[in-house]
Amino acid sequence: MYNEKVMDHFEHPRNQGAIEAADGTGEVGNAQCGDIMKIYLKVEADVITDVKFQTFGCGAAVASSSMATELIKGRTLAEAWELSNKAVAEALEGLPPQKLHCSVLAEEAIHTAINDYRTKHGLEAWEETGSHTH
Amino acid sequence: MYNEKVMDHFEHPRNQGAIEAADGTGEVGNAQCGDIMKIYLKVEADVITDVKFQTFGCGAAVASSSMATELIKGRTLAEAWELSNKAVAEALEGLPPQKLHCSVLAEEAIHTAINDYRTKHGLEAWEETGSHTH
Amino acid sequence: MNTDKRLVYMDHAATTATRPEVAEAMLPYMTGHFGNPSSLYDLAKASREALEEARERVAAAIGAEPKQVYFTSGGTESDNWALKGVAFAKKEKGSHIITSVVEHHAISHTCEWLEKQGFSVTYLPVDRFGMVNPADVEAAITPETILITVMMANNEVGTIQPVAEIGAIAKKHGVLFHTDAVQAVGHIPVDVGELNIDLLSLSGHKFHGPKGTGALYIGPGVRLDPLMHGGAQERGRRAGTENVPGIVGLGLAVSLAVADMAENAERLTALRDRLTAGLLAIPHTYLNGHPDKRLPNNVNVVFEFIEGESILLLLNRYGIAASTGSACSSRSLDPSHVLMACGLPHEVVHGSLRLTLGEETTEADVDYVIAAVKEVVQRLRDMSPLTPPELRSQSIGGDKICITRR
Amino acid sequence: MNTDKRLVYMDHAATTATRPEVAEAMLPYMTGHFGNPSSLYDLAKASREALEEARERVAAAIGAEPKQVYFTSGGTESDNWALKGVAFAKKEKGSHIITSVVEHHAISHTCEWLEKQGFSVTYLPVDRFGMVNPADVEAAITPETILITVMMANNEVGTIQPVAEIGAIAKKHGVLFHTDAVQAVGHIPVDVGELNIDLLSLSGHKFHGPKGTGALYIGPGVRLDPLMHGGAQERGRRAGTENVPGIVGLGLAVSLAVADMAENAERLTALRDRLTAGLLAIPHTYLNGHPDKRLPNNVNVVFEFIEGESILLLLNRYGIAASTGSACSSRSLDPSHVLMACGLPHEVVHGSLRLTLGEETTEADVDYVIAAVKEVVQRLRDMSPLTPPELRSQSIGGDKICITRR
Ligand SMILES: Cc1ncc(COP(=O)(O)O)c(C=O)c1O
Ligand SMILES: Cc1ncc(COP(=O)(O)O)c(C=O)c1O
Repeated sequence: MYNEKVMDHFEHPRNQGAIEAADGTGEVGNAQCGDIMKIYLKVEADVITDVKFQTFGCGAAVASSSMATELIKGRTLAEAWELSNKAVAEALEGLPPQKLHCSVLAEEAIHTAINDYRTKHGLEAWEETGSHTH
Repeated sequence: MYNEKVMDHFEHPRNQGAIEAADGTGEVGNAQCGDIMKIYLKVEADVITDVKFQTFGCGAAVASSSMATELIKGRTLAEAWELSNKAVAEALEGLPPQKLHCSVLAEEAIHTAINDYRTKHGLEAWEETGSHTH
Repeated sequence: MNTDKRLVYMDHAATTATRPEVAEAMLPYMTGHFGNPSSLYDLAKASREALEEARERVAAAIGAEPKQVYFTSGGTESDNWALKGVAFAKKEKGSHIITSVVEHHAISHTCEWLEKQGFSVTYLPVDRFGMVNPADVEAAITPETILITVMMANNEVGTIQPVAEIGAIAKKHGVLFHTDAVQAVGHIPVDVGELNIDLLSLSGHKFHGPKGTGALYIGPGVRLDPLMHGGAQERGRRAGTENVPGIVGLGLAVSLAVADMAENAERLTALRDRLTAGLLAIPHTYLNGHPDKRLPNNVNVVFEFIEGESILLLLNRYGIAASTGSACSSRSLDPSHVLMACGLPHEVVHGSLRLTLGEETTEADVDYVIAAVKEVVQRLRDMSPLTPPELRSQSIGGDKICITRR
Repeated sequence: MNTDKRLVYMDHAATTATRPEVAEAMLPYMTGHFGNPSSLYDLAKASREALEEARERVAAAIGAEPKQVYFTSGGTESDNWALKGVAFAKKEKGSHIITSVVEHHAISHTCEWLEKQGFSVTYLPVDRFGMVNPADVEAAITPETILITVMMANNEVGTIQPVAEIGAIAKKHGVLFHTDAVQAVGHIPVDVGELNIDLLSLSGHKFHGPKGTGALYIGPGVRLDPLMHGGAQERGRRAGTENVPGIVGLGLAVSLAVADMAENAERLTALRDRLTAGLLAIPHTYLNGHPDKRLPNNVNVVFEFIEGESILLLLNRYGIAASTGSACSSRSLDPSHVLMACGLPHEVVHGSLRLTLGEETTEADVDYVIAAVKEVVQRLRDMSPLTPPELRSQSIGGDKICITRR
């Protein structure tokens, strides 16, 4: 059902864990739907110097979290904001259609974490463009 | 589908053929239903001295004709009249339920032949009691 | 009576033996790779892949895409599903179905049941060769018509219907077209695209695949209710744990059948024609079905004055397996509706004999059957009260039947 | 991560391997005795006899008479046939059906479809063990009620329903009673007479028989429309060329299953209880289904804070095949309706794990699974944002997941 890349990220998740006193955190999803993703950001001079995730969810949810955190690590917040769910899914070399929503969750979790950072720092929250590819 | 006795009478029919100038003949059934049975009787002093049959029909029809003629050969007409379809089927050690009508045909053909003989000889036709066992 | 214990199977339209290599290919999926294909553990992978490979094979055999192929338990299920599925899904749109009088009971009895549920059905007549006239199909279409179902090749008389023309008419009028191709697939070329077919039924055991397997092709955009409600197998359209070994067998069998098809058809056509000629040499014998628009392996004749079950029982003693349209050999006690529809009188229908050839049939088999049928027909004609005197045998004694003269 | 390549199949409720002797018994009917059982030539005799022997075996396994057993393509077909067959046959008499909320989709989705056709359906609730209350059944009966269908044993949580009581109620009110015994036959004693059952579904692949085979028991005097219209097979009630090899396999498998049943059940119950105890030792873990009125081979638990598909994927790496009620692993993306019906909150349903044992399961397997599940659960809890701190593992390094503290 999942390709090797997805299984690799599921079984050996990168950046799994929590960051105490993170500069920004974002939690999306809900247990009822079977997916919760929480992203922790460490930000220095607008650059994401560290990122961790915690995920309750299926293989695709874990793999998407893992991949998404890899993709934004070391990037500026503006770059990280641009990460689309599609890019996450592509980096994973594809997800089953019914699992694409997991990559959306990752995008949303990152956005939430970034805006958490921004509002904490007195900046305006960026606005969602709402163009997820399902 | 058929037992050995039926198959034996089907494959080696007794009394198959016609009697020229028979004393009584009886033909029942119709080609539309797929069964026609014709019985030829030779009668001497009220006794059936010879009997032949011709049958268009299935295995059970042929076997019933063969068995029925065997059962009435050498019998008086009154005895032959008493031959029931049930007795024919029993003598054949059973017929499939949907084939019982073939034994009825044999009984009817014999009755028709006997009454043919009787009416030709100025006797009253015997009446059917109508108690076939289907 | 001939006691030669030769076995000549000439009932391939009824069923065929599963090819040994097909049976062998199924075995690993029974005992080893037995996992439920929808499970996510490794054990399920082999079954899942086998399932999809089989789907590709079936699709390739009929010019379809794999995702348009849905596995079923046989031709009967495919037929029932196509008809009831479309009827229930489209009942808001219309309630009229067009079919022919020569369909298999899996179609005709389903239509009769749908009539009881409030649908109306037009049963188109056929000509004396068992052929539907496409113009009749077109004329029968009303705004209420939701489905046309006409078989590709007839199982009794072998007539091949003008499916391409009917498909074109269906398309022109925007009506769905289903064809029961149970006797066609693996025997004659079938291409759902070229023929404008929306739904197509096939059955594994008619081309040396396993019994209890079949498929329904469902074209793009066709909506139909499931016949089997339940789990989400077959993309939610046909529930039930997949019969993986059976499906594997079906896939392999159809590939093998199609690979040899052209060659086989040519050889069988020659044998068929030889057999037909041999049988028609018997007086008062007639061919049923179309003289050349017919399946390469189908011979169907009637012998006047005799009955089919008797023919079969005697042929069985020669080791010959065949079939008849006589009422006496059908469990329903009705004579063949197909032969009746071709205009044969009742009494003649009873004297029909169907011989359907297969891959393993040889010329020697054909000649043996011709000789055996001649003997059997004579023997039964000698016994029949209907036989005119000139057709009766004059021989006396031996195992032959003799007419008593006194 | 453990790299032991041991294979432990604990998904017997999903499907089972066909026993080698069953597969072997089927083979001759594929390639040799392949004749259509309804034909009258000698070749058909072996298939016909095999068919009837299988019918006797199935009948004996459920306390029925052979003529009350009708072969189908599986549990799904039997369920669909029973429900639709009775509904359409009795629609003049009434249009109300009673069922439960924990039925297999082959029942529930069929009921939903029947609702669209104008029937009304009462879905009875269950208690927290998944058990239907017979008093609820009785209370739901109206003069319109034509059928009660309640399963014998639940496929997810293993709960055995009070079928005898429900049967008695159905009888008292003159309402037909169907039971889906797909998970019961071959596993626990079943007697249609004692239980007052009018219709019963079973499926071959749940007791080491072939996939794509099943049967419907139809009691005396029960009228139902066919689901498969067509030929006159199965005494005119279920059309389609008989899957003789499959039926032979079904017959043999059910005989073998029933012969070993008592002994097996005892052994499996002990293993089941050992497995349950081992798993319940994991904190925040709860048993689903009835503690003792349950199938001898079924264990179903929920682990809080984690999701089932992830559990399965990791267990798969230990060579363990299991199943879950999590939405994420179902193609429909709905969480188990059975667990929901037992009152479990959504989020907990996602963390369910079903382990179903079989004949070949050993104590060593059970212990291996307990150890593996412990590791997997801990690993996933370490990853989950929901896990309370006291449940998180403190270990660092190795293949274990470590919490980053900065
Ligand atoms: C034309 C046709 N349609 C449908 C069927 C039914 O197929 P099955 O017996 O595999 O269900 C058959 C054969 O029996 C057939 O010849
Ligand atoms: C309780 C129950 N009913 C019906 C079915 C359907 O049986 P099958 O998959 O053999 O069609 C199953 C198994 O899938 C089941 O567990």
